[in-house]
Amino acid sequence: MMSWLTSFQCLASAPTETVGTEGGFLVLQVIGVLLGVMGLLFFLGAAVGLLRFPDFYTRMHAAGKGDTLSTMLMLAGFGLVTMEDLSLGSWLLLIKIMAVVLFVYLTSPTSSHALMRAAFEDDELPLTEDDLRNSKRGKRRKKR
Amino acid sequence: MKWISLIPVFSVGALLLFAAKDFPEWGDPHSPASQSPVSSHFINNTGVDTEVPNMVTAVLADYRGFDTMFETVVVFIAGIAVLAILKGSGRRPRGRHRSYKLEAEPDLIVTYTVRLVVPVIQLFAFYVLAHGHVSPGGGFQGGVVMGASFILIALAWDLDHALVRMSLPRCMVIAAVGIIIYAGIGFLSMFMGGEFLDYAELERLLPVSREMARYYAILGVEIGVGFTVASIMFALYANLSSEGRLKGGL
Amino acid sequence: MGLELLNIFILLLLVVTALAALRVRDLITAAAVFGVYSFLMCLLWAEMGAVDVAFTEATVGAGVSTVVLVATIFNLKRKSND
Amino acid sequence: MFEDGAIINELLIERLNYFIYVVLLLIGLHAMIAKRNLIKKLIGMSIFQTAIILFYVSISVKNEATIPIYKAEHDPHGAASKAAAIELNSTNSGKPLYAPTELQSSETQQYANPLPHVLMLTAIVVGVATLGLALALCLRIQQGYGTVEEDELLVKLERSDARYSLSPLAKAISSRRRPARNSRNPRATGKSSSTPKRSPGYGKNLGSTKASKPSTAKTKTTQANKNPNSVNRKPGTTSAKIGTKKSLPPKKTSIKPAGKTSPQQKKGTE
Repeated sequence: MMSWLTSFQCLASAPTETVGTEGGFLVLQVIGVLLGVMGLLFFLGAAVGLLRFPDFYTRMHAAGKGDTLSTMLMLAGFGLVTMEDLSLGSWLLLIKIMAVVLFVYLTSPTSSHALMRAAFEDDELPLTEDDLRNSKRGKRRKKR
Repeated sequence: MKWISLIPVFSVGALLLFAAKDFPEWGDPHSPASQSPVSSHFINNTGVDTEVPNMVTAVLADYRGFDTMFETVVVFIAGIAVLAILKGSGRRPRGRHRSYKLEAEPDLIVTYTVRLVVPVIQLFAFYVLAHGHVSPGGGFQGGVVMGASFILIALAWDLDHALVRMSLPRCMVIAAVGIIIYAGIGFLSMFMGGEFLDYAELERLLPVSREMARYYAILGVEIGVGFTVASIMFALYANLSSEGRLKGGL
Repeated sequence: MGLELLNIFILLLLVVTALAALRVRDLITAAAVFGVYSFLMCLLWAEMGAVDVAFTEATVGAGVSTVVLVATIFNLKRKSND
Repeated sequence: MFEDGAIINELLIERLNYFIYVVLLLIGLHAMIAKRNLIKKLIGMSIFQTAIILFYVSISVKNEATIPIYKAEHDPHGAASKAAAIELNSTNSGKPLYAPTELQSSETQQYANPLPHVLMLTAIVVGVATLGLALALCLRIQQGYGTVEEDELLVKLERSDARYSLSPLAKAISSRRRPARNSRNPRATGKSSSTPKRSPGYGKNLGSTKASKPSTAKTKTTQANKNPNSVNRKPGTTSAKIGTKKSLPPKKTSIKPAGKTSPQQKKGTE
C-alpha cells in the first residue's frame, strides 16, 4: 500500500543521508542551518508574543520585530545552505536572496508601522497601569 | 431552512467521492493525463520548436496562443464591464472615515518606503515579464506585479496620486494596445504567409532562424498580455475602491 | 512515494482556513483569512512543481484579489449577518 | 477498518488528496448556496474555483519529476545543445545552426506535465477578473438597495414589487400623489426619482444617474410654476402635498424599518 502513512515512518526513522555529504561546504551549511534554527526560534517568540501579550500595541511589537528578524535570519541561512560551490550561479543566487533580505528589512517594519498608526488613529487605547492594576485585582481582562 | 442546502451539497460530494476511486494515485507517472500524446509532445518538442526552456511559457503563448489571446480579451472585457457598471454611480462622501480620510496626511514613513520600493517593483515586473522564457513568470505575472505597484502608490498616498501617473483613460488605451499587440503579431504572421499566430513565418522580418523567430514572437505576445493585465488590474482597484468616483483615499 | 507529510499538512490547513474564512462575521477578517488560504494554495502548488501557477496565485490570488476584496468591503457594511 | 479494499481505506488513506479536494469544493458550494452575504458568496465562489484548479494541477504531478523547465542537459541554449550544434555544423557545413534535440520518451518522465499548468494559469487570472466584476455588481447593489445581505435584499425587492403591482388606478393615484414615496426603487419609477427624500436612503444614487434625466426636466417644469429654484428643496413641497392625504401613515410605517436601518447602519459602520 503506497500511501502517505509511510511518511510517518520516515519521520520516526531519521534519514541517514544528511546535508553536506555531496557538494557544498560543510562550514557554510552548518552556519546556514544554525541561522535557520535561530530564525525559527525568533518566529516562535513572535508567535507566543502575538498570542500572549495583552493589547494591540504590544502584540504588534512582538509580531513586527520577531517577524522581521526571523525572516531575515532564515533567508540568510537559506542563502548559505544553497552555496554549493563558488561558481557564478550560486553567487547570483546568494545576491538575489540578499536582495530579498534587504526588502524584508525595508518593508516589514513599514507595514507594522502602518498597522500601528492605523490602530492609533482608530482610537485604539494602549494598556495602562490602571488596567494592569485592575486586572491583577479582578479577573483577567482582555484588551479593552 | 438552511439545512436544505446540505442536500445538494452532500449529493454532489457523494457523486464526486464515488468517482474519486477511479482516479490515479498521487503522482502516478502512468496516469492517463501524463501519458497523453499531447503532453508528451509538448515536453519533447518545445525545445526543438521554440527554443524556450520554460515549457509553460511556450505552450501558453505558442501552442495555445489562440486560447491565451481570448483569455486576455476576457480580462479586458471584465475591466470595461466594471467601468460601465460603476461609471457615474458614486455618492457623495459621507460618514466619519470619508471626511477623515480626505483630510489625512499620507504617512511619511510609508510614503518614503513606497518611494524607495516602487521602482524596484516595476523593474522586477519587467524582469518577470522578460525572463519568463527561462524561469517561472511571463506576461500575466509581470503584468499583475506592475499593476500592484500602482495599487501600492494608491494605497500609500491616495487614488489621485496614482491616477496622475496612470489615469483611467490611459489605462484603457494601454489595455487595448496590449490586445492589439497580441492580435497584431498574429495577423503579421498571417500576412507573412503562415496561419494566424504562426510565429515561425516572422523569420522573414527578423534576422534569425525559424525557432528563434518564435522565441521572440512569444516575448512580444507576453508584452501584450502584460500591458492588458497591468492596466486592467489597476483599473479594477481604482474603480472598486472609490465606487467609481475615482478620487479620495483608499 | 505518494503523498508526503507536507502535502497532508497543507491540505488540512487549507480546509481549516476555508472554513474560517466563511465562519467569521467580520468581512475584513474574512478577506484576510482568504489571503492566507491563497498563500497556502500557492505553497501547495509550488510543492507540486507547478511554479508558474504558484507564482500567478501568489501575485493574483493572494495579492490583488485580497486588496480588491478589502477595497470593496471598505465601501460596504463591514459586518456580515452569517 | 483500514484493511485493503475497505471504503474508508480507499477514501481516507489512499486517496486523501481527492477527499480533501471534494471537501474544499463542498465548502465553496455550501457557501454559495447557504450564505446570505453576497461577499461571503463570492469568497465561497473563489474557494470552489481554487478547489477545481487544485484538482486540475494535481493530476499533472509525477513522482521523481521536476518542474516543467528544461534541465541544463536538455536546455536548448545550454552547453549540451551547443556541443551538438558544433558537431553538427562541422559534419555538414552550410546548414543553419540546429541546437536542441527532441527528448526521448524515457526523458519525458523527468518533467511534470505542463498542459494543466497552462490551462489553470489563465483560469486564475480570469478568476480575479470575474471576482472584480462581481464585486462591482455588489457595490452597485449596495448603492441601489443599501445592503448586500440577501434576505434584506429580498424583502426590499418584494416590497418594491408589491408597490408597483397595484391596480392601475392605485398606481396612477400613487404616482401622481406621492412622487417622493415612490422613488424608493428608481428604476421602476423613473418618473419622479429625482425628487429628494428626507432620509438619505437607498435608491438615491441610482436615481441620480442619467436614466431619469427626462423626467427630471419634466418635474422641474411642473414645479417651477409654483416654486422656482426648488429643485433641491423639495421636502417642503412634498410634505405640503402629502399633508392632504389620508393613506400615508400606514404606508409610512410599513416602509419605516427598511428606511430606518439603512442610513444609521451606514453611519455606524463608516
